[in-house]
Amino acid sequence: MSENFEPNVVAFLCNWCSYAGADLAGTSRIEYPPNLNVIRVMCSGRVNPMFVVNALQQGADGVLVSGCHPGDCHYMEGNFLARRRFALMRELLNFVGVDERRFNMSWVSASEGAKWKDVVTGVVNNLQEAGPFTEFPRKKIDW
Amino acid sequence: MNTHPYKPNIATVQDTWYETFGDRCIKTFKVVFDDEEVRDNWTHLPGQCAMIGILGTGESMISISCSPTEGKFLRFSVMRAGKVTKALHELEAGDKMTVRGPYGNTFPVDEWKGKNIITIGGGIGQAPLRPIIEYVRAKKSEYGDLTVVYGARTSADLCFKGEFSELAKVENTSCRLSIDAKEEDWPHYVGFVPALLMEINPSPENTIAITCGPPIMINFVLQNLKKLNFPDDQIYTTLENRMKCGIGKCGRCNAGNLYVCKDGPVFSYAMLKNVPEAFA
Amino acid sequence: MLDLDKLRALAKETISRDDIKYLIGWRQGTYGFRTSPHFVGNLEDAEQLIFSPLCSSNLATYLTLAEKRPVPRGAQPDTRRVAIMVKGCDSRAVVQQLVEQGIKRESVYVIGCPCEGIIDRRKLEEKVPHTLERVEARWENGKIILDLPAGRAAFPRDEIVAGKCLTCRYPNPVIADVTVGEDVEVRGSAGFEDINWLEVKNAQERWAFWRDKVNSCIRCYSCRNVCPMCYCAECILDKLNPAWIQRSVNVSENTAFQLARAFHLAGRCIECGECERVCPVEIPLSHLNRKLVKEVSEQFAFTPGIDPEAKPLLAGYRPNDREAFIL
Amino acid sequence: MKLSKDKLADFLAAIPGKTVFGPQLSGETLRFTPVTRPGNLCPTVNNATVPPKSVVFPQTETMFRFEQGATDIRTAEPSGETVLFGVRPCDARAMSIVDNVFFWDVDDPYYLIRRTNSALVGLACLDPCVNCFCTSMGGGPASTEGLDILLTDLGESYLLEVLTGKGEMLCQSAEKLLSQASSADKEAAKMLQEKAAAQISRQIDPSGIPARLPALWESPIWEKISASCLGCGICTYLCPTCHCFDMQDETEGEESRRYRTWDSCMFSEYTLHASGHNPRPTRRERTRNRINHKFSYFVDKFKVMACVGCGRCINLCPVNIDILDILSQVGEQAL
Repeated sequence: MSENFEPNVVAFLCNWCSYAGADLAGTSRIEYPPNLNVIRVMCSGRVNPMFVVNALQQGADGVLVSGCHPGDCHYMEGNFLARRRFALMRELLNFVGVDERRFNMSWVSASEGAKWKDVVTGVVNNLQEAGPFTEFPRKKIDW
Repeated sequence: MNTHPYKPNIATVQDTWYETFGDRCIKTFKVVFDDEEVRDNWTHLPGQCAMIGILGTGESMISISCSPTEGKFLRFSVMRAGKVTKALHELEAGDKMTVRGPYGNTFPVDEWKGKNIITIGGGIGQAPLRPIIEYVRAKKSEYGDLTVVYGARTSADLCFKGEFSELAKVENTSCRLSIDAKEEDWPHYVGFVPALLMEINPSPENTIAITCGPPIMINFVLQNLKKLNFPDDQIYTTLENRMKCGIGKCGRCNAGNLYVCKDGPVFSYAMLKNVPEAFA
Repeated sequence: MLDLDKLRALAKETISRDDIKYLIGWRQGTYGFRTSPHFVGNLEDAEQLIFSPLCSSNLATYLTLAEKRPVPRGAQPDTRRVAIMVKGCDSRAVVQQLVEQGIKRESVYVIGCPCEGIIDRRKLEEKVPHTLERVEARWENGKIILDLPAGRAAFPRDEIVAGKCLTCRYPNPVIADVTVGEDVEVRGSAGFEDINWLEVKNAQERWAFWRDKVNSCIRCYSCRNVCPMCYCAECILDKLNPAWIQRSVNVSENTAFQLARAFHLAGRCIECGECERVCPVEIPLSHLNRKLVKEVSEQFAFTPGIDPEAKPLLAGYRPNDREAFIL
Repeated sequence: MKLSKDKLADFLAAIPGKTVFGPQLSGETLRFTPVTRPGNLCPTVNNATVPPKSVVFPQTETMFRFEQGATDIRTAEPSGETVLFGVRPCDARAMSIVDNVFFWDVDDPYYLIRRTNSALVGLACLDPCVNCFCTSMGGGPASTEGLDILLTDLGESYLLEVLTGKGEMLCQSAEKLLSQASSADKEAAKMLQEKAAAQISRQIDPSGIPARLPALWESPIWEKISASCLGCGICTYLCPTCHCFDMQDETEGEESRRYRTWDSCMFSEYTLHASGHNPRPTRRERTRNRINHKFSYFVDKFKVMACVGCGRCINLCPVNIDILDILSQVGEQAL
């Protein structure tokens, strides 16, 4: 893919850790790629796997789900439940031929502004390599 | 002029108000077509419906709740229930909606000239009855007595509340309202509509009875009208079913071999009593 | 070999009990190799009951499909049990429904039917086309015997049974109040040869494969409706607000539909293969389910529909679940 | 006329400016899709799983487009002419039955354009399936109703019968490829057609059904028949005469459209009111409606039964609900 491809990434961030972590990165003036469309959710456990499918349908080139580190969930077990769910969803997406770089999950705490930068940079770089999502976005459908 | 059967006309909401409140509140919309040609060519008669909707959301078949005698506008009273009606309830004066129609048959207003009319409504079922009431009222000299019987669960659930006191003042017209359970300062009947009908005890002589309301009420009203010796062809009701196209193509609104959107919504009991799904 | 007279006697005895509402079994179909679910309400109905290699339907679907009509005022609700005949795979559906509390143990009476493999009608019709006369079939010494109009024919089991039977690890019912016939030997392989060939392809090739299949989906929802595990009162596929999946039929929505369907069966699919059997456009739906079965087994060492005391897989977790994929 | 099979590709290529649809593999099954290489055509095996109604009444069809928030509605009239090649006589007959619905009272503009702009080249059904019962429904393996041209497979060539002006136009462009059919050819075709008709073993006399159905409204047979029904859409989606549709709006970015898509009376949402009330609450009512619609209501309205005996619903029903079995139950039930 061309160097200048700017992937469109939808990021579901948990309110308590990852959103705060991203915020910290911002207030600390840590620079990271601006390709993210952030959707704040209360917990990574709230992210329905269909959100991921829907994001891809609606034009995302990749999706990132980020929550608290295991054991730190504000709701005790939300991220554990999410982990199981997405471990399977990831395999399913991959099995139908969606490049595995398009779905990412991370644990970023409220104090990990630097890690947030690394995660986002990694995801965006990977997606730049993978190129635009062309498998089943709605846009490709001829009305 | 738009002759495409599926292409809706754009109309502007002129005024809105709530008839009732709560989870399934009823809101009335007064709308005017944007296109002058459509406005001038639009004709409807009491009983007919229109597909109203919002582009990007969808359409719902709603009965036109005003009489053509009221002016060059349309009125719809919509209960907040599904996807489209919820979106419609968000509309305020100045917003756009789509209207196509009018659809369905009409009350046979010409045939009824010279006759007494009694309407028996319940809840939102008053919406399709309102145009015939207004129509008869506007042409009072051509019709006999007009009796309006209308009930709802509580006084707050009555639609068109402000209109009945005016209506009762019209010559040879009477209004009987009812609610299910006793309330303070309620001067009218307390009980169910079918029972009120028996109390009024209308004579079937030269009289047309029109009923609309929840299925259970319609069933009891029909039984009582039979007790009052109303012949089948003097009893009318309007049906509703889920609809999509409005022009007898999409297939879903049938009750037996009748398409409610084309053959109805107005039916005489003489016609319906042999239709198996009519009161399902 | 199964003794039909014994089966029918058992059925008669069962439906004569006061605590049984009706019995769900199979009967010969209207033509050829078809069989049909059979609702036995009286002794006469019991005479048509069969169990043979042609009994493909997973009847557990009917435990949750029956509409609950309102109980008339003053009447007592009918709490009698439904008797149901189950093959090995079907019994796993019953267990999984119990696990999820979709049904109650005291509301079903399970008649277990050990099964040596169910005929795949498409495979058989390719070998024996144009069969209108009703055909009976039975298992015998590892073969399947068919009484065809042209005479008796024996087919090697593995040639005509459904794909699911070749990988079946539970031919004997895992739950039963009473069992008909003798337990049979487990012959299915524990591997995932059926999907390995697709897994080893690259992402573009896999998508090319699925695009072609999913493109032909007509969204009749038979795969969902036939599934004993798809019993939500309101399915997200039917929801219009929000519309998770648009009703328009195209590659995008069809893919989303199939992903939703497969994922909602993650850790729940009991591999009865009904979705694939009923698909009118022959989409290999089992592949999606089998992929998840494989992942569930490898990552979480879990097999659904075995233990009625188990917890639903995705409703729980272990702190040390694998998380190599997480950044 | 006669068309040699090796000239089929040239025949199709000679049709100017029209898209040719024919039965081709789509995934694992046959459906009518645009023919890009005549070699992909599968006209001789069994009938297509998805009937050719999908060409004149696509499963999903844009009705009009608009921009979010705007009031300018741009209707999406279908354009282009089509030729449907290899249509079975039953499916062609089904189209003329469906015409009744789309052309009564108000014409459906989308269907009207697609239907007027398509020509039907039929292929006589010489090897009927086990569940074919077209002869009982007023058709036959070589019925010409609704077709513009009928082909009969003579082995090396097709006997070509031109039935309408539209058919004649198609042949004009390919005149050079056609040869005169001998009377022996015609005789051979007739023999094959008669043999096929005789091969159809499932029969029923449906003439009494419309009159019996109203009387059986409350009959317990509906409960029995529908007990095993899964409520899926196979029987209706794949029925060549089923025509019900749903209308929905869809938005992608700034652009929106209203489209219609096949719907099925076997789905509970089909009649579900927004209030939660459903006039057909269970599979019993829905099954009863399906049969009544085909064999009673449709007859009341359009004087023809909405079934052509193609056998698809029997072949593909997952639980062997057999429409012939239902009809014979209806026929045998005491009134």
